[in-house]
Amino acid sequence: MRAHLPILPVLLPLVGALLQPLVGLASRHAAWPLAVATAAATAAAGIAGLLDVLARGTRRYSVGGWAPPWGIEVVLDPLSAFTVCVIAVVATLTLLAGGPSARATYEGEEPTYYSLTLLLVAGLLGMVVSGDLFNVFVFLEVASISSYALVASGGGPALAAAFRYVVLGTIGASFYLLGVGCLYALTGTLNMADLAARLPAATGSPLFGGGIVFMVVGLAVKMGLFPLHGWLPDAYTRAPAPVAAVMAPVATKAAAYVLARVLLYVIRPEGLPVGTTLAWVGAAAIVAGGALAATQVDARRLLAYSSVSQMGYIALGLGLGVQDALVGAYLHILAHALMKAALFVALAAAVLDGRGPTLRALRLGSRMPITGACAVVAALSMIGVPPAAGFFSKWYLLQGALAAGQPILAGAILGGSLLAVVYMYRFTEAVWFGEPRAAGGPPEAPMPLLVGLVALAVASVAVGLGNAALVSNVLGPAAAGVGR
Amino acid sequence: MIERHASVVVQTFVRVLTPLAQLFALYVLAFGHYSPGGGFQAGVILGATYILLALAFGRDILDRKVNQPVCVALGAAGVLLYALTGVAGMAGGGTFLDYSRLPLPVTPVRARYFGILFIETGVTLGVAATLIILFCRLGEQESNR
Amino acid sequence: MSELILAGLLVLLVLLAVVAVRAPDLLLAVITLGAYGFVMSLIWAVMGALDVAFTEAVVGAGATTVLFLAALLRTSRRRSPAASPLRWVALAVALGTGGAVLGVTSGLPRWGDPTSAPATHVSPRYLVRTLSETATPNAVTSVLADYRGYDTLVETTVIFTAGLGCWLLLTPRRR
Amino acid sequence: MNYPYWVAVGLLMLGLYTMIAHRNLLKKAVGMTIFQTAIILFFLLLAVKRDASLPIVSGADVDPARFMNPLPHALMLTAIVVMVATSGVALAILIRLYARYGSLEEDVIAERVASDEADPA
Repeated sequence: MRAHLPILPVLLPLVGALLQPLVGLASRHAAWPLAVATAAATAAAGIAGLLDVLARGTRRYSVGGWAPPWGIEVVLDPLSAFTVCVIAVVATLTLLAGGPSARATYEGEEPTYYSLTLLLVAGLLGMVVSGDLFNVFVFLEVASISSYALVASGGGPALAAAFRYVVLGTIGASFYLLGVGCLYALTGTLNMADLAARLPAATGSPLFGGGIVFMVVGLAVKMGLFPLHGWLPDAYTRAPAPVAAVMAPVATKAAAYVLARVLLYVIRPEGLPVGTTLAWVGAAAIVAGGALAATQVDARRLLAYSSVSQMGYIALGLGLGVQDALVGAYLHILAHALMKAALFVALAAAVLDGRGPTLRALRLGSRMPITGACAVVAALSMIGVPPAAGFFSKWYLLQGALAAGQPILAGAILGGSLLAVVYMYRFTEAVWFGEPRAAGGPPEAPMPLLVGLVALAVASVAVGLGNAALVSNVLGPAAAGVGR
Repeated sequence: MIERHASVVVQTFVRVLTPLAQLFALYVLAFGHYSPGGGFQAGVILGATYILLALAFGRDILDRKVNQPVCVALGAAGVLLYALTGVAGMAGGGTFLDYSRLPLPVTPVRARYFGILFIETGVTLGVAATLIILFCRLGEQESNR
Repeated sequence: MSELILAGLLVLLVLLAVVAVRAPDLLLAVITLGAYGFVMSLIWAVMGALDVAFTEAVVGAGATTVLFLAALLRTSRRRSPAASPLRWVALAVALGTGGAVLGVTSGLPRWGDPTSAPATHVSPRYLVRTLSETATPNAVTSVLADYRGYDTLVETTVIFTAGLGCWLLLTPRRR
Repeated sequence: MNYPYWVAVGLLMLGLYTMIAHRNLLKKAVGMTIFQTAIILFFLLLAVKRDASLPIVSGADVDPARFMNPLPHALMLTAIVVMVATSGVALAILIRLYARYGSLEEDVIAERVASDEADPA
């Protein structure tokens, strides 16, 4: 099995997704356990892959037995293995926690719902492990098309959000493909490693600059980077609660990962101000997203705009490109996935209990003290309070910004945290002190939801406490050699 | 919406054409190695024969002829056939989708030939079933939503 | 000769695209889009991409048109003639993108150049060795199904995903 | 002469403009198809070699310069499938939107969505 570790994170969720409709013919109740088991197996394979990479170095796997650049290769290195673990583990917990909420939303259609969510996970993981630019595009489309359908399944207002998402998502994916076309015209290859070897001889061509710009713009749309985030707030606000819980933590991360991969490991555009531009756009995203989040009255929209702000941190770190900033960006991918998952799961618990989505009506604390407490832990991580994970990722980003001699960008990082204090305070206040609702039903959220939620909150703190080990063993090596 | 077409000529024509078109789909599938065409095109042609039926005999015929949940499962089975061919290559000691290691009693190069045929069959099944589902759902009468 | 045919078809293609976009009647737009797909498939054929032409004919001109027509049957043919407030933004985005792409095309190899990078790196092996390595004379099939079979698995997954999505969206919930 | 690429650029601009500027959602979907085919055209133009034939070979001693580049052909077969898959989902969403809001005009839908969200029924 060790030989196949690089492909398993794609193969397992794909086969699991395809089994859903077949098993669904026999029993609809098997869908949820099967989906959680599939995701858990994927997470286990991802963790095994990460340990293997750390022990024995980068793994390259030629699909079909064809050596690159003729065939497509799948690559597990510290960065891709780490990102696989983030996506797979968080998806497992959100699928587990989202179960009761999905049953309420998709009564009778669970096999279809879980098949689509597993296809989404397979698409995201396929993007991450792929070593081929065109292959990334195809996996991106699997993830996108399943997301479109899942968001639209909310009906009513969600349909309008989903159509907008289709249009903007298609523009993003097509720009990416156009960029790939430019680099292909320039070098004749699609393999990332081959491209990295052949590009330095060709940096003078307009195709080089064009290829980078189109790819970066396309990926920026997909990762919801301000000001190209137009699809994100409505999609996350109007998607059904279980869909938002699965999608919001991980969907934009794979695109951010591909951006990092392409910019830092493949193209390395030294002559063009791509990194600097990205860092400043990231700073703008931090501030604008935070300011917009602070004015929302709908809890889901508040969290959606906070995503815009948090993706800004990742873009800023990738754009700065110094060692500490990269470590901070990678760590923030994990930290943000954990806290955003916990917050959307807590919202799903509230919706299940007939509360929300406005802040005024949230009030989890009195009836669901554990759920409320977990939401608060995640909110503290979002602000960047030690020892939560969100503190350390921002700490590294800050170090990076100062090391790069960019005090204004460092100011944006701090300003973003101040804005997070404002919007997360409003959220926390709503969780504990919102308008009381008539009592009825069980006092706490259902058990699977609680288990997943507590695991996410505990992980948020554990990652913070264990950040030194994580950075020196995984993220440091991942950023080594590419940092400026 | 799409109603039963009254003309006997059209219905007879479609009745004759449908099996011929389905046969042609099989030809397109099998000869993809040598000429343009392959699993995807074959799947679309196979799926299209059901639109022909719906056009000539009214959309209701799809409800009678197609069990839609089974059709979704068949689509999944087609893609699964593709993936499992790849897994069989792994079982034979190669990497995922390495058809030369398929456990077949032929030379590795011939095994690749057959591997392509297997996966193209999976593609045909997956695409045809999916298209039939698409036509059934998109052409559905206005429901009470 | 084939170059003249190609030029003619390209002109026709652009005209059909303009009609499809401008047509006040949506049925006309959809039918024109079908014709656009058909002309596109002729262009692929003239350019020696018969596999793509075949697929474009059955998918672009065939399946897509049927899907659009089915959607039209369940919605409305009419559209409001009022102009969008976004049209100046759209024009700026389109012109900006077009300008950027046009600038980039100046770096492209001369059209049809057999010594360009795509023609000389990676792809020659598919042509030279398709017979000896995969026993398949059609190099497009061997690339699609074998050398890059992983892409095609995912491609089939994409179409299945879309089918599943439509199934989820358009099946009345059983509750 | 690189004039065929200019056609791809023109179609790209037309599609992009339509996707953003047209208020009718079906028109947006039409624009989306044109936008995507423009990129397919761009890739396939890269595959052309002057005086070359179909990439179907026979016998040994193949001169690659005499056959079209098969790689972009295979890639664009995939892209066409992605295109129709996206259209399928977009049209499904569009049908549901029309069933719910009785219009395909962006601004009319936005108005009715706003009143929906103010008073979710």
